[in-house]
Amino acid sequence: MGATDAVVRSGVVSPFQASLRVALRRMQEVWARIRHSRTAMVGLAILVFFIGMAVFAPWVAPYGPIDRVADTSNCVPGVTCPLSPPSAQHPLGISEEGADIYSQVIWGSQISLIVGIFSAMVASVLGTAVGLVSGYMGGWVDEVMMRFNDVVLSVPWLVLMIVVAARIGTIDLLGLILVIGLTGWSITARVIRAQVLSVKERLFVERARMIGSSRSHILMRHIFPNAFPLIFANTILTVAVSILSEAVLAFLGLSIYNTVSWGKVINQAIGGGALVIGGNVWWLIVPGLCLVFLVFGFYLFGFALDEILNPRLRRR
Amino acid sequence: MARILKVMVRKGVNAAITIFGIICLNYALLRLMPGDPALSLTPRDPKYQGLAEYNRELFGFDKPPWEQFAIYLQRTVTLDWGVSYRLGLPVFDVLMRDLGWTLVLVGTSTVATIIIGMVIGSIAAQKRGKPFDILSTATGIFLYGMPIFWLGFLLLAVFEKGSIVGHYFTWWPALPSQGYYDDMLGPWSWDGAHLTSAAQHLILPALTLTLGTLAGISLVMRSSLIDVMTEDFVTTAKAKGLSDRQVLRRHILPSGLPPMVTLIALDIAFVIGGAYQVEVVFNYYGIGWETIQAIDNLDFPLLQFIIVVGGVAIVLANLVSDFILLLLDPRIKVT
Amino acid sequence: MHAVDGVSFDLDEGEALGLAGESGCGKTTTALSLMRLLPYNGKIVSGSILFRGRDLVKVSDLRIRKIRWKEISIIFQGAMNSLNPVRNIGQQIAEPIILHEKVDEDEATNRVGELLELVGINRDRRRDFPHEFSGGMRQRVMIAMALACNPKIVIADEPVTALDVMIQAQILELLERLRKELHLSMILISHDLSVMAETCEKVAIMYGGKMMEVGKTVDVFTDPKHPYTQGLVAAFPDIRGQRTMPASIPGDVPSLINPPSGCVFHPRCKFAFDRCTAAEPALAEVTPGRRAACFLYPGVPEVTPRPMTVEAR
Amino acid sequence: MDGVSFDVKRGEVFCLVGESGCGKTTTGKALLRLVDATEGDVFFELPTEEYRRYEELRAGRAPDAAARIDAIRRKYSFSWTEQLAWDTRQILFWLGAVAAAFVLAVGLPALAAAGIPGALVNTGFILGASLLCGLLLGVIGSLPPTRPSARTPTVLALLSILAFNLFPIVAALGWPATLPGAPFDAPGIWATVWGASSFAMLLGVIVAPIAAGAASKIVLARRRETEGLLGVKMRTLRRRLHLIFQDPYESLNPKQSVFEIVSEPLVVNKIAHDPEEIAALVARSLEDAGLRPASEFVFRFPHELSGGQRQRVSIAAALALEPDFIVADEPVSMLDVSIRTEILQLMMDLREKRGLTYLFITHDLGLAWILADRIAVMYLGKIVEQGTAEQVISHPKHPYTQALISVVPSPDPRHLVKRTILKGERPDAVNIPGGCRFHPRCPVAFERCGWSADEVAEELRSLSSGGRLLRIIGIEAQDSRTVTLQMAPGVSAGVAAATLRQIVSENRDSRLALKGVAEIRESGDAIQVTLQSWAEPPLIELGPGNAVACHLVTPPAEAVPAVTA
Repeated sequence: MGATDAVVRSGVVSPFQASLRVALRRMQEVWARIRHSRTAMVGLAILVFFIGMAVFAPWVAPYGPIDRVADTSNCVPGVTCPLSPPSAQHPLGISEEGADIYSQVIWGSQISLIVGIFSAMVASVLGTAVGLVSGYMGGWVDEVMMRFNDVVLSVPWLVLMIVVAARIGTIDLLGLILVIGLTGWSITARVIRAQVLSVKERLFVERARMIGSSRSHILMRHIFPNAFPLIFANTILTVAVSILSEAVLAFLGLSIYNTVSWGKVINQAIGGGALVIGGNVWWLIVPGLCLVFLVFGFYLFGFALDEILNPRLRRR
Repeated sequence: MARILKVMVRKGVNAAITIFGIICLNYALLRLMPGDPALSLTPRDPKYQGLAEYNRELFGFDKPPWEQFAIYLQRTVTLDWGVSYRLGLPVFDVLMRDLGWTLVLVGTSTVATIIIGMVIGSIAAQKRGKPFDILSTATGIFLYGMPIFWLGFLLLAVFEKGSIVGHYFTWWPALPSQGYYDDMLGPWSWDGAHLTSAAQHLILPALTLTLGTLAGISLVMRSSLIDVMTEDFVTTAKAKGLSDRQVLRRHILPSGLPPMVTLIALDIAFVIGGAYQVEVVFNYYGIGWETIQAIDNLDFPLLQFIIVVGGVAIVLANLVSDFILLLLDPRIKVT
Repeated sequence: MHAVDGVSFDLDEGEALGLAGESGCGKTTTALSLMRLLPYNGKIVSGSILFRGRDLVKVSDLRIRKIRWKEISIIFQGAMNSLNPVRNIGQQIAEPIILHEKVDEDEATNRVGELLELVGINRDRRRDFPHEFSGGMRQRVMIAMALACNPKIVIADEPVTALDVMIQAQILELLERLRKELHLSMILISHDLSVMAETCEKVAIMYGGKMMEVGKTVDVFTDPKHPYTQGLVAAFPDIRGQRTMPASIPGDVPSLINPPSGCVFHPRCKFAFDRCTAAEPALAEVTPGRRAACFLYPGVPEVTPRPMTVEAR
Repeated sequence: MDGVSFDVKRGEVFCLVGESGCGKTTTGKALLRLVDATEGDVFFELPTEEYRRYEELRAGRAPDAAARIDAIRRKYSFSWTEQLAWDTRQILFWLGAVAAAFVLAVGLPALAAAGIPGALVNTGFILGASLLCGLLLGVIGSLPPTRPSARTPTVLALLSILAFNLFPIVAALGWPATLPGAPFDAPGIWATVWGASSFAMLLGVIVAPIAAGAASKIVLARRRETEGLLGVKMRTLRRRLHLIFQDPYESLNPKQSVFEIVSEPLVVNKIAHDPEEIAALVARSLEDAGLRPASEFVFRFPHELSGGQRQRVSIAAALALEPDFIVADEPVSMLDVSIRTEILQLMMDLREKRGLTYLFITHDLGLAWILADRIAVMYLGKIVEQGTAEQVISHPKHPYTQALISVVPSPDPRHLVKRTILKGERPDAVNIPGGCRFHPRCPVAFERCGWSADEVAEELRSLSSGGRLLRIIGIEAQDSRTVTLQMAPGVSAGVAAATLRQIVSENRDSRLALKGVAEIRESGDAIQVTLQSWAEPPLIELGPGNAVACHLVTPPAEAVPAVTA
């Protein structure tokens, strides 16, 4: 039973107040469930750690993302002189280009998170719009949209993204976000469409039609709220996927000039001989672990949220 | 049966439309961007001059877009895909050669993934809430979130000949990691030495790809089986006196597996994405490796058809899965 | 959370017992625990189920598997969900026969044919899948399946809910006929008292996971002792009686998570007095052959924490 | 469902009774336009004389009947939507245009390119021609005969695109040589034509339905202004008619609070704007529905309410609009018995208090018995009996009603009644038996009830497989009214026919289908069995408001005027 003591005493409350109160109570309930889910809390803790790392990077990181901490002017090409193993001053060593790897890893969290979150938002907004419209409208609109969705789902985007970027020449942050976001919406759209189709068949939608609600009213007030938990959980899972996409792109050589991301650090580590005997293994392992844990955090939180908000497994 | 046939025809038409869409999209994205396609699609190295002229002629780069599109369509259909700048060989031949090895890699790991993933998933579902379930699910999510290329490098660091681990422990197994098979054996022939070497070279890439895609299958398998387990007919089966294993084999699996077919097919896209990374990491000269080389060399005749081939593969996988589903599930539901 | 508590009844051979009560009062839980089939998050905390002198709560898993279906079978509510959608009905009916009686395929097929004809289905339909049957036919398939191993007891859990009146009558008539012919004992679970009035010799009324009243059907219906039973009997409209609005019991069914103190029924009972809120009445004999759990009757003791006992002879 | 006709009078409780799938709910929904009735009308507040005129027009053959009926419908019926009809001539015209456009789109540019050299034929010309032709094709493909909203046009258009485009591809592949004298090579032309026209066609497919829809809207709006109620009809209707659903768990949106649920009809119909007014109306409706004090319930969610309370919320939402007429679709069948009566009592109280009229849809005759003023019993989409509760329940005339009543279990075990359990199940709605649709299950069916040749042949076959008709080897339904029986070789048809006659007359009472046999006669070496003629029983008026559709019930004899010599 929910907290019925939050009920107002007077009989007259504006609909706006009512919906605000209702939204607040909903959030409280969800938060209470999150607090009781160990999976969600572990995921959340990991996320808080990395978000903290990204936010406080300017204070935590000893050097800037592309600062040169070692002198590279006297280096002979091919003989990698600034390369240095971990030391007290540079906990993860120095890269081929003379940067402090430890700082790079900390700064890298920014790009991973920004690209991950924003492109997931792009993908989610687009996917939700397509899923809602195509599921609710049905008919030929649905048919056309789903065929297009199939195409988007089947194209090997990884290749296409690189090719497109190669044709443009360079890529900036916005471009990267758009490229990942615009390619990641199709699965979201499918998931949302399936949900809309099932919500659409429910009796309360018919009741709303009977009352005389317009299509847009039904879509926004009945179908969207019932699909929202799924959209939210799905967005969080999409963030994880987007972070991975960014890393893969960076590893394959598509990254933003003048910044570092974990994928880029790994790429440099491979080029810098992290795997050679006597090489700096941490250069490879630490950014990779950061990636894995961040994605793990998002997945844990996303899956737990999915189970909390879409109680399919708890129904019986 | 008429109904099944109708559904099959419908799915087939949809697949055809999708493939057509992929071809169009590929064309639009590659040619309709700013800049002269003829110039940006051709490397400006004099040594490619002849090839560039040939390809320009072939694809009609100097003609208006609509004509180019028609030519492009015609070439696509007739499998006359031009000549690769990098290799100087017909694109179709290059792709067919690489496709074989990619299929070996993807095929091996997909089979392994499906078998292992399903077993782990069904055990976890049966032991829901027990340590095995929690452990396998957590490991699954962890592996699921691991970038495949990084996983590949880790395995490389551990198992490569002269690897870091092998450096300290002499007994540690060292697995070959470059190419399809040992180059010392000479060109490919179907003899024991080649086959053994190829199998050895396959171990690490396939292992990486399997580990990277395993969790997807096992997690879905688990939740799909748990869904089935709450159905009433499972209670009926238990009430009949069947043991848990009999219930699983006779009732849960038969109704839990059909949905898996679709999900596995959807996963193929993910596996192919993983294969690109694995091939690059292990220098396994399949389509993925070829792609990266093509990008480095701006080998557009090759690239555009790599995209088409990849897309068609995914569409076909989905189509096959739809057909299998139709045959497996007596409730023919069309969605 | 105790879903069912203080349930106790006995069942003679060839007898039909009705287990009646509203939604969420623990009827189905009782039925499932009789066969030790509670879902993974439920378990029998204490109590005994005596079947031919053996306590089913204590026997081994292997043993209970041998008893399931061979001795006690069950017809679930909603035959659509209780039949496996991807296997044909012949396979599903034959399954327990092959399992328990170790007969070969041909013999089993033969038996399936006989069973289908017994419930009025053409034996050629054994290769059909559940979704090819109508609701009433599916329930017949369920009945045929329940009878596959000649069990001693059949538990019918809401066998006619969600069926049309006419199909209901057909199914009930079929069950009644088979029970007489095959000399079965039956536990009929339903929320519809009028269904029991016509089929059961004995009824047990449940409310909020507790047993309220047990007795012969005629007695219970004509002279209900427990206030809840009184209310329930009065709530049914009688098409052959007067055109008057039936009575209702004010209030709502209690939640199992947070049950009321004392007697579970006291918040809705018009006779409730102090003792009802403080203590819980036990099921005790109030008149010969009739047990009720209500303090209105002298000599009804308070409940001591007491396990569920079910006895079947 | 068809042939349902009933009128509900103000302030009464009208019960619609029948088994599931008999069309009760469909009827209820058709009333509220939740499903579209294919034919027939639902009138609201139709003056009696208008109704009489309507009936006359339907029965008679006045030349302008259709138009006059439409005029009545436009004013009072809300199950009827106006459609802009396209006549055959127009369709033929458009089809011709399709062919012409096809020739134009494909042939002309190619011909031009091949034949006319010079400045006139340039890319722009070909592009323009292709675009125009493509657009035409697209528009035509998506226009009526089918309505613009239907799916067919899309399919048609896509098909035409496919057919249209295959040709150039094949041509381009098989005919790569450059045409002599043309400014372009063949693939170039084909490509231009191909691309431009398919693009235009797609555009046409999208544009045409929108344009057609807009056009019909404009026409309708004009008629609405000139001819009456159509436009405002639905809105007033929504205000005055309401539906209460069966399932209180599913019919309330789990994400909405009680306040939102109850206020929604007010908001979407723009009846109240002022928040205070809305809140007051909501509070009043809730209290009227028995949720007191309202302030305790307004911010709860459906999952925090019990089943009975949810149904009360549903009722409150219906009351918020202050309707006159409520369709209650099994409002208590999902509720526990002990709280059922409370809800029913509430509904009856509201009838007193607010002067409501109810159409009560139920499968439970017991409920109909205690609630209804009048009852209509439906079977397979048709009303078979209609009358007051007394007439229908206490003195049922139709065998189906009698059987239904007999199987209603009685809560009193001392009342043991003889039950008439009908055989088999209700036939599919797609496969409705001829004649009286109840006859295959009817225990008292007789000659005229509609036995078909298939049914009789089936019955004869079962006799034959039971060993009763030894010398007959083939039983075939000839047409709807004759069955032919083939003899085994060497058997005289005359003797066999005599046996058959005897068997048929012996078994008529146990095998009702045999009652359908009118005549058995031998024709050559076969026997022809002719069946009785039959008709579907009409709904016969027995008294005011009491009607039965059964051949066994004869209409009361017209009062014969006393003849005095």
